[in-house]
Amino acid sequence: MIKEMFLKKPKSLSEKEFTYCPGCHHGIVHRLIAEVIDELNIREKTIVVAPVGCSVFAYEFFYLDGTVAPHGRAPAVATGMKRALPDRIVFTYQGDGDLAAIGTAEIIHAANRGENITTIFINNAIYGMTGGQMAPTSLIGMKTTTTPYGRDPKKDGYPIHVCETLQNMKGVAYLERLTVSSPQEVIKAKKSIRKAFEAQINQIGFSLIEVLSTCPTNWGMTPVEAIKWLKENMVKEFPLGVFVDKTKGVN
Amino acid sequence: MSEKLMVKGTEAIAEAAIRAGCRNYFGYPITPQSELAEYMSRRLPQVGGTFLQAESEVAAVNMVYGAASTGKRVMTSTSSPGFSLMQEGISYIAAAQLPCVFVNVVRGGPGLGDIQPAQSDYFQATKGGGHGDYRLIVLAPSTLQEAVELTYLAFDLADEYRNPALILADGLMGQMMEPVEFPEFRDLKTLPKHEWALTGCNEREPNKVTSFNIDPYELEKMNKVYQEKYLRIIKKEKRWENYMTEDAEYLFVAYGTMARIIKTVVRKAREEGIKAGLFRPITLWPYPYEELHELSEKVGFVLTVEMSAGQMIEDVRLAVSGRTKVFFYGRTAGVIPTPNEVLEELKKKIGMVKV
Amino acid sequence: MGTKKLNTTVEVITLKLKSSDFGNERIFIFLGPFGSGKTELSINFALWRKKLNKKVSIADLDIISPYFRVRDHIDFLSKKDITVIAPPKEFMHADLPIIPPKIMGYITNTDYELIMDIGGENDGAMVLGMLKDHLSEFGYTCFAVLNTRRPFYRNEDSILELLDRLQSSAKIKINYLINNTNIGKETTVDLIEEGEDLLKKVSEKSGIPIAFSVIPDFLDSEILIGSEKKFFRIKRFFSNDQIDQEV
Amino acid sequence: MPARGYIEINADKCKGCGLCISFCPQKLIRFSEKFNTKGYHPAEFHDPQKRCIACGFCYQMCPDSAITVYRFKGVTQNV
Repeated sequence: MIKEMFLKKPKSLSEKEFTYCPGCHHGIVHRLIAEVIDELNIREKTIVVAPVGCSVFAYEFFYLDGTVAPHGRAPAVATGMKRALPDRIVFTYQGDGDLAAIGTAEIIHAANRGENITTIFINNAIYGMTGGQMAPTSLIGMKTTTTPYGRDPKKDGYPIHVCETLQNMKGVAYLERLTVSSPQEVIKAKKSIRKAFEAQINQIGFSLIEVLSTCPTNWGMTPVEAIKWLKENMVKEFPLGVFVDKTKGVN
Repeated sequence: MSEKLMVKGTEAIAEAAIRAGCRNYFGYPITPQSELAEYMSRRLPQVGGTFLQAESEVAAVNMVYGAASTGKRVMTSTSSPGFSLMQEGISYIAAAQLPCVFVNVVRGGPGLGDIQPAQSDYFQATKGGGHGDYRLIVLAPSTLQEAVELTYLAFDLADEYRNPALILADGLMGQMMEPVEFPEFRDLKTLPKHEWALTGCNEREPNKVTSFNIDPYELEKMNKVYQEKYLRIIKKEKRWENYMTEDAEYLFVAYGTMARIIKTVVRKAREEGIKAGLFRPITLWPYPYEELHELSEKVGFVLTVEMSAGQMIEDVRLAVSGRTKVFFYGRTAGVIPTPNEVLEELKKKIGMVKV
Repeated sequence: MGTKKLNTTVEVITLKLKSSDFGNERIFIFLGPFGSGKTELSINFALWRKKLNKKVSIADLDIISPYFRVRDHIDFLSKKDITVIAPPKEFMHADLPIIPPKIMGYITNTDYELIMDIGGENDGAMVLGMLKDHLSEFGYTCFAVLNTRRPFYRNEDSILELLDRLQSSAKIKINYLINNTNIGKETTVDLIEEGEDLLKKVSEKSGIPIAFSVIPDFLDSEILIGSEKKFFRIKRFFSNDQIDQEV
Repeated sequence: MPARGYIEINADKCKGCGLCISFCPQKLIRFSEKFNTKGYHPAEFHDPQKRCIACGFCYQMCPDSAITVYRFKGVTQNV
């Protein structure tokens, strides 16, 4: 019988080993982005802007030109690149602290300008890199190292809903919240990431994919338990779905 | 060179940047330099460039980071409080060794301060401002024609050394009008090619632009590269002007607008038989320490005049190294010392020294 | 601001104009691009009207420029018995677009002539929009001040386009052009004439006559003698001379 | 029914998170008794009865791209 390789590591991922904890969803999302870049045949004109956070080394994990932005500033850095080289594909990869706390102004204005860039936003409701502190997206009641008694909205505010905030911005071309917590959802997520990149290729504006992700280490769960927790808790607070889709009929 | 135009300082710097090949500008309005952004917004589209008004100085400096990482010529301009906001990005840009040009049209501070001319951001410009061991190439023009020339030069120096350069002006330089001749447009094809730039890894290995390494020994290696570069800049790029220093018995040290006023003071002093001279640093970093040291050995004292409470004077003292007395005169908060006021100060110091 | 202190001496201005040269209106408005010399001209114009024994007020309506404004010369002008309408003293150096409310009173007070210095470009001219009803009721003469050695306005088309833009923003009509072509202290008579030649073409196309050419104080006034052209000789209030004084 | 394919797990890249194990519909993956170079018990493919359907679920869920899936040509299947 003749064998053929069916699924293997995409070319747009480098040989560098991920620095992420076992079971962390960053790796799954990295691979999906790389597969999309391979399939769209844009590897040689794509530039990645990594954030500060657990994925600070993301620029090393992609076999692409890349850089790291100061904390929260990835959308501004990507804007500068895209304006200087409008025919390249530029994407940012950001976590919840980077995008929804320190970088709130940058993401809102990039979205509002309809900047032709793509943002992959990893929301795991906690600060991973610095050791489990409260994130802007931490759930109410969630215990973190800076909310030892649980997130209290009176004191700590409410979880920020990024997609809901961005969905009324006129410059947004594609906006979706999804998870990668089952093989079916992973396959679906890839289609969405592809749409987001296509929105950029077709120059119809800003695109963002929010991925609800696990942080088994800081949540204190096994990777499998973490997925269960995500489905039972995070999805309730952050409903999944397509918030904006202007890609229809554009080619 | 073309025929003379009557321009504001901000316009002079903007047009000079465009002629130097800058096609990307990101900025945020702040008085007294908003005309620079306005000029760019009008002019860049005419030459196929990009102007973008950012949501903040923080965003603007990071847009500069992004554009500079593609190897294109890029600049931003701001005034004191805005420059403070940019420090984060400047530190990253210096560490990532990205060429770009900053303009700080300094106004009275600290805090919100006022909108009048000042020189009180000297420390911030020359001693850091952001975190880490880094340096900016700092150029301080004294006339608008010189502002044009130094802006043009700033882009070349930035490219040559892969280091951000700063034009340090003050509000008066930004707002005053003078006739200026502009250099020819730089043919964009003649601009240096940057092998390191992020342009998409077409037929090559991917390029990475970074400002960090979490291994302390590796980060130290990066730092050594910066420091070696800074030494090369110190060796090659010091610029200064001696004005009537040949026979000077008393030496002024001043830069920018203040140096220009001091030239008047020197002429007035000499009219009264006082042999004064002026040493004017043009590069504030690298500072011309040795050149000033040499001059200071021949004079009765050195009088540093600044539109600040005394910042450059620390470099003057380092240069003079105790060889002679170093005095200071300055006004703050946007008050410009007049020639007569400074002349009186000179006479007072002469009296003090003689007693 | 410091430049105020640098300008101390003031000469008497010499003129070659008659009081009735611009009709009989008592409100004079100076518009134009950034840095075309509106403020300097407004002050000189006010001094001239004062010399003609008028009661003169001058309004600083520059909401655009941070420096070099009429308000910087408030003491000098007050000494000359010219009323300066400017933002309140405590906000004089504020970076705020303040329209002094007193301006309405001087538009309607027919005892006074009123010289209005407006900020640069159409953005500056916009302030006139809110005053237009009063202005048309009381009548005005509006000058567009042009320096053809400034960026952006170096040819006919760009100046014609500017005049349209100014008129639509200010919502008033421009009555005269003023040739203020100069490059500071390097200005020559040839240079002024170069500007006048260009503005003549603009004048023919737009139908707006040229009021006069501006001559700086340091140029020999001999050239004015026998010339058919109209000149206005000004004292330069915002030059860099005090910084770069010759001894 | 013959196997439709098989998988290879790069044991040294594997961090032993177990996601492939929990999502394999045929239950053909288990933790190895051995340690890998990182000190984890890596996942191990164990298919003595040739039941792998090459669905790729393990690949989809692997956060470290440590799994390659091979399919036998001519064997049709639906995922």
